[in-house]
Amino acid sequence: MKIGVITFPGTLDDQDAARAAKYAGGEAVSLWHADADLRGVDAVIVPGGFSYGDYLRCGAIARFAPVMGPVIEAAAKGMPILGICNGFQILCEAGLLPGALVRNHELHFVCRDQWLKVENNSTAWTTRYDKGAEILIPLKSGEGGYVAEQNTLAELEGEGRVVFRYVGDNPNGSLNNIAGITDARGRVVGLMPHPEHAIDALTGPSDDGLGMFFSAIDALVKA
Amino acid sequence: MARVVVDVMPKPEILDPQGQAVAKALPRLGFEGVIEVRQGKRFELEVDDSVDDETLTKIAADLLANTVIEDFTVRRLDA
Amino acid sequence: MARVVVDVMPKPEILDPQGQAVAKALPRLGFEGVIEVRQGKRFELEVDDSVDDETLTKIAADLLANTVIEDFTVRRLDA
Amino acid sequence: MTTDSVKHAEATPDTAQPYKELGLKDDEYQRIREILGRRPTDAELAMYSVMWSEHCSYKSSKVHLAYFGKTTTEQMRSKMLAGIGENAGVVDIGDGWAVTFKVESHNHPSYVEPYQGAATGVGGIVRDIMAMGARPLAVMDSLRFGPADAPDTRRVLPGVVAGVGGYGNCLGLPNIGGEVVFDSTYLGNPLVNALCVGAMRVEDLHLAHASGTGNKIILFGARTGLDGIGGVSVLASDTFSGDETTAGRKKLPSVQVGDPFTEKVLIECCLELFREGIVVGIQDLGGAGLSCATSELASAGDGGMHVNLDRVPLRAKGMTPAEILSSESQERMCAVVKPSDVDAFMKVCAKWDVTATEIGEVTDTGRLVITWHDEVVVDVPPRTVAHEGPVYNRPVQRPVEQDSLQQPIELPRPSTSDLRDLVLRMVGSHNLSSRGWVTDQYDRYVRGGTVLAQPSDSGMIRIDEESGRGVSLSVDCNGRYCKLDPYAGAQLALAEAYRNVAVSGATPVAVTNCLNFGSPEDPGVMWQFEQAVRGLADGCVTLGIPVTGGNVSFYNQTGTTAILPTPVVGVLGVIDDVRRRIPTGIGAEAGETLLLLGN
Ligand SMILES: Nc1ncnc2c1ncn2[C@@H]1O[C@H](COP(=O)(O)OP(=O)(O)O)[C@@H](O)[C@H]1O
Repeated sequence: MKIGVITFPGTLDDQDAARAAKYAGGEAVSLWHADADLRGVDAVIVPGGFSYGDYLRCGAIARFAPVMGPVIEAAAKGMPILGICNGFQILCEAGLLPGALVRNHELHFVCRDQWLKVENNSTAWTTRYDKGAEILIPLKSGEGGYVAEQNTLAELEGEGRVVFRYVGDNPNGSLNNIAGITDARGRVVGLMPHPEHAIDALTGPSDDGLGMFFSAIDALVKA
Repeated sequence: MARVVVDVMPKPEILDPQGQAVAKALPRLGFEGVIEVRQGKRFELEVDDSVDDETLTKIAADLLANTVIEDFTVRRLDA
Repeated sequence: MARVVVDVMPKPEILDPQGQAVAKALPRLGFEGVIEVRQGKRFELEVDDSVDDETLTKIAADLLANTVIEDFTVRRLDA
Repeated sequence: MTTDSVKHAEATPDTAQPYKELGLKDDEYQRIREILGRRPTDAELAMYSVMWSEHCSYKSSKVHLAYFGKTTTEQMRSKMLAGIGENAGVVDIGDGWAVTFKVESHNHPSYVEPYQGAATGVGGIVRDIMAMGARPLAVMDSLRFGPADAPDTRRVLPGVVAGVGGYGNCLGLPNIGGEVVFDSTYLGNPLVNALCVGAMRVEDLHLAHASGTGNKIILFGARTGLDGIGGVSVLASDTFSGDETTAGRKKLPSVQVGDPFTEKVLIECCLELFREGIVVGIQDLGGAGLSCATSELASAGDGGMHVNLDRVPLRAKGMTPAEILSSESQERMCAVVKPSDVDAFMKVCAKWDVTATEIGEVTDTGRLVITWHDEVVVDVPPRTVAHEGPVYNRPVQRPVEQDSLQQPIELPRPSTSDLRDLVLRMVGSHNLSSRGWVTDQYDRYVRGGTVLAQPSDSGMIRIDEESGRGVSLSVDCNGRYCKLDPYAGAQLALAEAYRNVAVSGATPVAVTNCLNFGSPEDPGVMWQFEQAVRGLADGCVTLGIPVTGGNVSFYNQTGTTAILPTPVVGVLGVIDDVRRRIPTGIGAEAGETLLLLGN
């Protein structure tokens, strides 16, 4: 299974996302922001970092990159797409996911090992988890507060589209403790914490993040 | 050539952690009487005469502001 | 009660990576003719009538702007 | 307006020059005149004054630093691929891997503008590592502030921490350790020392030199602006007094604003250039900007260099040659490239959207010649600028109060209740409290190779994903010990860093340092400095590992009160498989035996 990982100028966690895809048995394919081509991949990861420095707004400039055109088309056809941190912000800016991410409520960058509760285990990226399971994954972001208008929020909650919620102290002021959400079909998922940094207890707090990559490969094999 | 200002502010109903932080800090620094603070962005553009108002609005709406959470205004400084 | 706007902009000689990022992005998005962009901050304050101009300037200089690298202006919206 | 060209300087030998305002002493200015056989032009004066500054020339420390070289044996040198004199030291860690690391200070800028000062400090040390041909892999930061509850510390500390994090996080370099120390002597003079470590294949080592007549000099990265030219603006206003565009430049803040995004792209661009094998020599632009890069490249090369300043891409209008040469605009690099490779070079830069400009070439004249508007504004022997600056043997005098500092005092044996109080006070003290508020603002996970980071004794990263080979690093110093006895204090710093690395399971192999002291014009400070250097060097001999590089920061004082002598020592260790690391902490399993080693 070919999992594409996009590199924008300023992307940082692309190697890590590729490594995670490989650990789960996938083949990682790097995608370049300036190419309007997905090189035949079966799924796409938009990784973390500071695309274009994130000076204007996180993800605001990256969403216009040539590669995003085919990503948006592929999403419409149901391709599994995962946005991690800056990738989540880019997917929101691109309109693939609702809402937006704002500055952390304490105005600091926060890097910590974060417990998450899996609220929805039927998306393309979460079937390997039990519903209600708690997993430990690094969170590292300065603008991770999830916000959306009241009716959007109600819709997300009503349709069970909140995929992950922070357990314990809210680290960034996210509404309803939201750490990750999905689109209506459960194919596009975005989250602020970094599952690709939790694939080996040697270099992360756990290997709880691997489940997301295994889930995607399961989804592709089934398809 | 024209100078253009685009002001981008968080929508009233959207959480503004930066403005709130300023509002909270003020009394600590001995400044009383500030009831509310909101923090947004100000862009100053220098543009060719070829750039019309419609284009400016598009630039603001597409790029400078995220209209899900922000409002914007565009104005030319000298006509 | 009064509404006050404080505009904070990077000093002209100081590098403005934010403005540059926007300026570079515009042609890629098909917007031509924007020669320069500078990005700063806009604060909207709601203040008691007890807050005089001197205090406002002090708030801007001490807290809202970093005067080592930024300039600011203060103005009341409705007198 | 007239350009102060070499011709103009020859024709106007008696023009008074503001060399004092630029920090040059009478005899230093005289020496420049002797070297050139005429008065320097404004541009030359700007160049000499920055390059002969304490910061760039090491004029007060050189004679002492030589002791490192003298005491390093062949045995200690055996793993060293590059040492003192290069941008950063490089050691062979086996399996064909070379690791480079260095600490540098950014103390004064961080006091003026904490966020940008600290941010550009990180940016600068990362470019040093890049200039060796390595991929930067991790950073560390060693910080010292005044008392935690002092108002100015509340201004400085959050800004510095946000700046270190803001820049490092955005570059994608994990922060794997450092120090935070509070002491009243740092209140008006905080210390911000940043370390970067990088790795490369042994054969990819790049050294900074411009050789091969006809090779091109390419400036790439950010545009050059009016940043950090503080002192040199004296020249602008003198030459162009009354000129609109330059009026008021005297008041320019010598603050630089960092652009980590540009630097991140620059890193990737450089690494691709290295992979393509099209770089003959490379140098980062740090303090002293183009003055430093051009003179150092030329001085270390085998010929001369010609540079056309008109070609330098500028960010500000009306900049003078002196300003362009002294600008400290960040995120710039300078490379030497064969003419046949220039197209390929430009192509890589274009891919990364990095501005790159050919600004000159290597010549066989043995001179550094710089032109501006078709006139020669600089014509100097490059070594006199970069490597043969003044050297001082400053007076050294053990301070009289040193004896009283060392007076033994009788401490009464504490009672049990005193101990309880003491423990509570220690737990509550700012110097022993959790560093979480700081380290939570630093990304320690990015790149996926961090094996140990806070709160471990040392940071450890994996270099080779297949074999698991990695390195461990620690930076340490206790300024209070150094004040009591700088010789032993420096050794204690070394021993602490060495132990921190050793207990992680790695074998210590090399040392770097950042020597933060007060004014070298104070004989007591010079004594502290000399003692610390000797202590550190002698300690290294005992441990059998070499000092591969470092940095000196003088004039750290408020009024006449110097900071505690603070020789920050960094030790690098190698571990052949990071899976065998030893994490810090006890009590993973019940029934473990606790052993105390040593006496
Ligand atoms: N404390 C020190 N110990 C050992 N070497 C030092 C020390 N300070 C400076 N050096 C060496 O002197 C050389 C010049 O210093 P460097 O920091 O490169 O200058 P610059 O400040 O221009 O970058 C470097 O090779 C550096 O390793």
